[in-house]
Amino acid sequence: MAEMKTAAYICSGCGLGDKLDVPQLAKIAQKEGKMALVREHGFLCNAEGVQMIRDDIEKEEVTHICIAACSRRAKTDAFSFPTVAMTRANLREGVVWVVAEGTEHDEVRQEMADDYVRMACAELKKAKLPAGNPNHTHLKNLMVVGGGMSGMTAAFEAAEAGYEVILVEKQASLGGWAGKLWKRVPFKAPYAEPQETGASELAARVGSHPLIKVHLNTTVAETSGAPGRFAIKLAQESGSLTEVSVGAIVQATGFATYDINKLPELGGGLDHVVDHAGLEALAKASNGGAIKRHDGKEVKSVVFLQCAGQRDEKHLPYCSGHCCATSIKQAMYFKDANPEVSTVVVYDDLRVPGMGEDFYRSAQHKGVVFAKGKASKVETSGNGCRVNYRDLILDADNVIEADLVVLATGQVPSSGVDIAAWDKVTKEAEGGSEEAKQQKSELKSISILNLTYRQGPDIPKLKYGFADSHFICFPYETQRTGIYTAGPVRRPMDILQATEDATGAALKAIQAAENASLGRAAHPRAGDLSFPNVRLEGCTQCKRCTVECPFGAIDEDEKRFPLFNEQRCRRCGTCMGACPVRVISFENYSVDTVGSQIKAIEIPDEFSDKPRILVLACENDAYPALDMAGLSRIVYSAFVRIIPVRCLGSVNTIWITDALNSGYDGVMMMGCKKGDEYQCHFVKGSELAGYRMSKIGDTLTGMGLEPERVSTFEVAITDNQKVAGLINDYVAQLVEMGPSPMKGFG
Amino acid sequence: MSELNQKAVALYGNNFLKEVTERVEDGEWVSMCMQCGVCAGSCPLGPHWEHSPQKIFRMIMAGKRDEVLTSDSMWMCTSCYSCIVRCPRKLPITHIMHGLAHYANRLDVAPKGQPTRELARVFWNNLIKTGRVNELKFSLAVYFKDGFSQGIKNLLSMQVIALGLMKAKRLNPMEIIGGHKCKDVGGIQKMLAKAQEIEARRQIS
Amino acid sequence: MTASIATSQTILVVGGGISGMTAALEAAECGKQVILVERNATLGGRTALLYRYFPKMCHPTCGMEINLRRIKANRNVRVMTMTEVLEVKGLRGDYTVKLKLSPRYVNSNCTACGECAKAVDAEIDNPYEYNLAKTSAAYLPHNMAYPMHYVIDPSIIGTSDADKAKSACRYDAIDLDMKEETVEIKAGAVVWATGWKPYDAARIQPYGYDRFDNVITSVEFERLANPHGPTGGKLLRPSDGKEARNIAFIQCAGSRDENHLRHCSRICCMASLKQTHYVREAYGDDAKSTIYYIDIRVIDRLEDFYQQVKKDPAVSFIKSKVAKIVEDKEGNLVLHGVDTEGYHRYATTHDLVVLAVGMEPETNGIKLPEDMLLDSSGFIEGSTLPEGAEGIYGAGAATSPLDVNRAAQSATAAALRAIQVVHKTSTVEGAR
Amino acid sequence: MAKKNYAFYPGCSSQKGASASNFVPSIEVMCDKLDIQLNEIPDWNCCSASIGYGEGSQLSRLVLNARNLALVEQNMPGQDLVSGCPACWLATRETAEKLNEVDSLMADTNEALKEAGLSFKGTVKARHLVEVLIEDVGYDAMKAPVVKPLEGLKIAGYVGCQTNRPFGIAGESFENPQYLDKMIETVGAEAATGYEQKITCCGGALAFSEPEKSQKQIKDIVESAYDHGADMIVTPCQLCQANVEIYQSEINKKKGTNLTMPVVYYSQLMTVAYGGNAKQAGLDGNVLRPQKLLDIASK
Repeated sequence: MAEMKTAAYICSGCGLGDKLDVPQLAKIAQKEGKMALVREHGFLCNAEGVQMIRDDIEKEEVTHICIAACSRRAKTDAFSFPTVAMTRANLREGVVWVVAEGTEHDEVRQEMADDYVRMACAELKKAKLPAGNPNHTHLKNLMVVGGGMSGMTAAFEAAEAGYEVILVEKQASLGGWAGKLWKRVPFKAPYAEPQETGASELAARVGSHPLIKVHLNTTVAETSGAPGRFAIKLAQESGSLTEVSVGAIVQATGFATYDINKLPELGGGLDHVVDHAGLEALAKASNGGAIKRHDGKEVKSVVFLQCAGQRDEKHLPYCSGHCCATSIKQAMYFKDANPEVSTVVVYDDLRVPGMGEDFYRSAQHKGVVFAKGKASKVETSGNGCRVNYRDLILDADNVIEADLVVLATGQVPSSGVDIAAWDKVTKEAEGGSEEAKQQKSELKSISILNLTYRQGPDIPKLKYGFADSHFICFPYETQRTGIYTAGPVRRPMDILQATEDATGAALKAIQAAENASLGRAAHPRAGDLSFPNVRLEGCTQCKRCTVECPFGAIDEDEKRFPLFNEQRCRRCGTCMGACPVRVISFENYSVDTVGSQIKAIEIPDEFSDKPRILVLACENDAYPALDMAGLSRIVYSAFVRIIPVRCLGSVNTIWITDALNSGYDGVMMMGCKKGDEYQCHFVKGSELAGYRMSKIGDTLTGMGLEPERVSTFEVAITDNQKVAGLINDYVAQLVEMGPSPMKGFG
Repeated sequence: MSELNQKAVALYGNNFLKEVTERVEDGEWVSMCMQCGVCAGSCPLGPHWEHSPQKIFRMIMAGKRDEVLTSDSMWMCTSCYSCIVRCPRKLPITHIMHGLAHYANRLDVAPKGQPTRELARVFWNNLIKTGRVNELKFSLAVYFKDGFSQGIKNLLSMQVIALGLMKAKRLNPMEIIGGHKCKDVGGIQKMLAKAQEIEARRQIS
Repeated sequence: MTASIATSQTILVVGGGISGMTAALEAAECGKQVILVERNATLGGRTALLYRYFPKMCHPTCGMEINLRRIKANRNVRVMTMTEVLEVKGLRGDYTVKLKLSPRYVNSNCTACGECAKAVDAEIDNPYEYNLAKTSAAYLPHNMAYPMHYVIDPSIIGTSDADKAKSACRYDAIDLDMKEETVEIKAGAVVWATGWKPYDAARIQPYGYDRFDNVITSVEFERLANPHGPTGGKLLRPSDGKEARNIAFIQCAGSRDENHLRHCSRICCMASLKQTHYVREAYGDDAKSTIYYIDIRVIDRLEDFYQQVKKDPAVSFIKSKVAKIVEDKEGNLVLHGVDTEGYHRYATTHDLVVLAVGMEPETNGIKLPEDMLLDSSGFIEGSTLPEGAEGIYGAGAATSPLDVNRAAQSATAAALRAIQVVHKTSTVEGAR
Repeated sequence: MAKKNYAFYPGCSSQKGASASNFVPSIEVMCDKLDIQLNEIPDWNCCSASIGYGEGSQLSRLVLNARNLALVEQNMPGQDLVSGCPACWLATRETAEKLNEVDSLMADTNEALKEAGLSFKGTVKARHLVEVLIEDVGYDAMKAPVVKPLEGLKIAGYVGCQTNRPFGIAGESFENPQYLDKMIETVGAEAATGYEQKITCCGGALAFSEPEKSQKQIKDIVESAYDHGADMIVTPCQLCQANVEIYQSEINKKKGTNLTMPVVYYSQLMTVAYGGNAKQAGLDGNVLRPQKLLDIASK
């Protein structure tokens, strides 16, 4: 590769030229920034300006460019130079649009712009163009775990797109729960009648697909590696092991039904009380004829009790979503075989969203009775059951005698080991607890993927054991790159949703394998070619990076050094922020690229009344909010110097201490919301930053600084008004506090 | 208990929903109710009755036969059709209410002396006599339905109104001795008798 | 231009809302060529106009920021705004699509500096505020607009205002001679993600949306709550700007109703539950929200959110479809109806009524490819062609009333179906 | 221009000496001016009204209405059945629709009709006179014959129930129909817009059996008209007209109010606007004198 040649381009459009001394900026870039080439342009983002830069790259062999113009979020189409390293000095949204109008502010405005140019030049000199991981791997096949409707669909849809699939099923045949159903809830207009499940047809198509290899009676004994190079050991029931390698994984391990014996008040355990699955078995046995109980008696009256052990803190707190439609379907089994059968559904809220409303109507049309009420007790009565319930419409206690009672129980995800529990016993086991070791091996026995990852054998769960995404916009986010969940293991759902879900999960798995093969990051920094570089010789084996990585990307090697699996890495930089000895960096984002910016600015002396505040702003939410403050021309203090960071989790405390040592008066960190409803795209960036900052209080005191000089703030992307207020308030607070005693020592 | 009522009970047992579905005009719609209550809130006489339409429907489904048939709620329908046009399930509620009232009346379990029930009876008897309604005879019959002395009282209380109408030539005292009628009264009466015969054939036998 | 680039390996995504963006990006990040067309001047669709998402109370623009970054970083996606599909012809693997490009009157020179907006006098109803506010006739749709280019409203073309805008622009970005264009492109597969629209609330006559200022829709309420919205995030009612502290939420406004939309729109229960948070956040214990409902339909984990709102003493629930609304002399609204749980008649007064309007598919009212199979509400159910012959797939709220999370899920699935088509086409071509 | 012919179904209350007898003269003038020819159905019978259900079975009521439809079908081919009375219209239209929808009821009905020597094929359309005015004549044509615009009159358009629900006139809203206000404006008067009681039920037939309850409704209807500054109420419904007009004295007696709000038919307004005198407009039949309208009529 050619020698580094730097160039700075300073735009005077969009009012920059009117409000700033552009030649002075150019001089700074040249003198202080040491840019080899400095050019000014009146309208840098137009075709001519862009061509000028292109020509320099081509003819002048420029390798590093600094664009001093608008925000890095703006004009990305124009300023797209994939072959060179690039930094952006945000003079528009970051300076002229947010600094108060008027000549009395000219000086501070110019100082701000000067500093941003200095920072961008400093960053540029430390940055490299990411080259991608040279050790990338090429496997693009998938493993799908679970041969139910979700798993079969994921396998089939991926194979139809040309990807080889290994389908692993614990049972002796494909089909899962769907295979045990008599009919399924309709998924096509007119949404009026139960439909064939199609499970056996799909099983046949999967079984005969040239790109799908089915392993029955098989479980996953071990999963190691990373996207593009997962190494799997498959255990057959016979005891033999098969080793396979795949590019990505879909986990579609479904659910178990809630144990009705835990619901004795609703008759769980009584002879003539069954759950949905039990009723399906009876319906299958009747084969379309009159449905008979286990004792052979034809059922003439049946009551369905909805939300049995669901929406109930004592049992399952959630709603399984499908049960209202399932009970409607099963009531139709009776009505279709014999319209004279009395069918009553006792419900609280009848939940049949979308076209399910038509299915509900159809059942009412068939004479299924729906009673809004709450069952209090189901008991044996004669040769049947008596259901006692409160009729909420009639506001009265009521009793129904029925031959059979069906409890609509919920779905319990088959998601394997709870990582939090695993973490706990692991720590205790490491401490020598024999009991913990025993618990750990018990936990291991229920693992599904048996990941060899340091952070545990299965993928982290979101809530109630469901391995769901935490993000509204990104339903397939998982904390284990290249492994996607689909179907009821992800969240309670019906067949229609599960098949849709499995199709989506198959795409994500394909995408993960494709990305890994090019050395690119997966969502949310999709396409990022940078990857963490470690200087192992400096590593103290503190394990913070392995513990704090939100994606379990870092294992340990035999010598207990961190072992980075780049294809699992999502490039958030949490490890970099965690590292006390600063040995982890990315080509274009490192302790140095940020640190050099911090040090590049000019700090006025303590008598100038010009405090300097470093703002480290999360690039996902806080930085766009600051940008939009500019777009809305909301004014904030010109004393701040803002640096976008990939995530607050990537903030290394050295930046803070460096800043304070250099004479900054304060540091603001702006990150996403933390807590249960966290909005951090890297799970716990804000939380980690808060935690780390709480630990540097002593350092500050040692430096003779007030702890308030470092503060963390939650900023949402819509907070453009609020963020300006936060800045102004903080600046006022620091002015009140007086200049940093460190000034002048830096 | 009327003979018809006995027969109905014998035939349907406690399956009142089925009885309503098969025997009451538009009764097959009852099971379509989803208990939203828009009918209950829309009825102009709602504040005065005990059971709203939606509640009546739930009672039917819960097998509350006696409570439904003896309810006076259906008799307070003014036929304003507010419930029908607002019902999200398009239940012909007005007609179902009429059907239930008619059925209760036919089984003779509807509340005795319910004023609208009486009014309806008088009205019908009036109309089938000549094929057209004779408003004077109809009014008098309404006022005298509870006996002579009550009738005089009723009449006196309405005197101002009646005089006003007479003055405006909108109540004709001469109607008492004749009045409007259809020419083919005979045909109409035969036709109605036939209708009854057909319905009897289709109903409980 | 674009037309020459697209081939039978291209996936066309119609609709630039959350579903269309997701489908386009997921396919592009698998290495496929994608053209994403959007009728409006910006990507983002309806979700960009929402204040927060349930159940996390996070901001839609946050996800949009990431999606826009993905688009900016991905050379496989080509975005065409102000573009409508006029016609789709051909078969799976070989479609010819006729596109209509409406003039923006602003070219890509635009730096979003905003000088044109300052120069123009005329104002228009701001469609990105559901017409609750006015905006300059030279406007940026919103702060998250992509492309970040202004638009000149056609209503001022040919007026002096248009000339004022042009002369205010220092970057030669305004081109008043732009004309509507029609182009044809090739595509191998099509993802139809045209989303939904709020049901026309004026048609729900008993609620008087067309007669009473203080009866608004849930999508409008999102704008009121939004700090970027017309009231700066204050819950001020339209008639007199008074703070609306006592708010009624009417569920199934148009949904589950044979007179309007037959289907259940799925999202509205959660949307109203979410909106009670806005009221509480604005007024604390002075807030009062009342939800009038038939069934509270919040499935799966969302139940947690419902239970949490149920515990809030400032929120009450009445199982009732409101029969009618009457306006009193102060502009307050009196709701009449019956609580069907035990039969309690009410006539309650509220400052503001929010109709939780149903989702109507946007497919109602636009020309669709002929082989698209719709359900009784107009949602895309599939194809009329036999399995294996179809190459046009619905995604997101165009297929069913879906929340954002499920729409993104659906769009991801649709992306794979489209990839299957271009994969098979390329395999066949390769074999030739 | 040739007159349009319609089979006219006056209904019991419009008979001579009956409660709506003053309606008939006003429509004669109105129809004449608008080239509408109403041909009375020979030997029509009662529709069984909205109270017939108690005693009369479903089939009996269908048969009664079917007889009128059959008389039109047989004797007046090509003519729509038109009634000025909402109850008659509603019962007839419901019958026609039901019979066309349910084959078995059509068969049963014809079996009964045979006894009266009639049969019904289902071809007749039942319409309300207001529908004819709006759909066939139109507002512009209704305005054309106006010679005495009813200037200075403010009128509350009281639509009531059965012209409005469940079928509605000209596809208008059930909750806020506009046609009556438009008709008021067509004849030069001012409509009391915002009259929120325009679709409130007057109690209908229950004015007889449940007087207290009905009179509460009527009180609201009249008082709101006062609140909106109306000089009179106009209605398209016979029963509404009678109930709202004649019970005001009773309400005054019981509640100590002083209600004397005239209630007129739209046809009376039109007749006066078209130059008809008080007698032609049937204004002598109003119990509460619509003085302002009388003044214009006598000009």
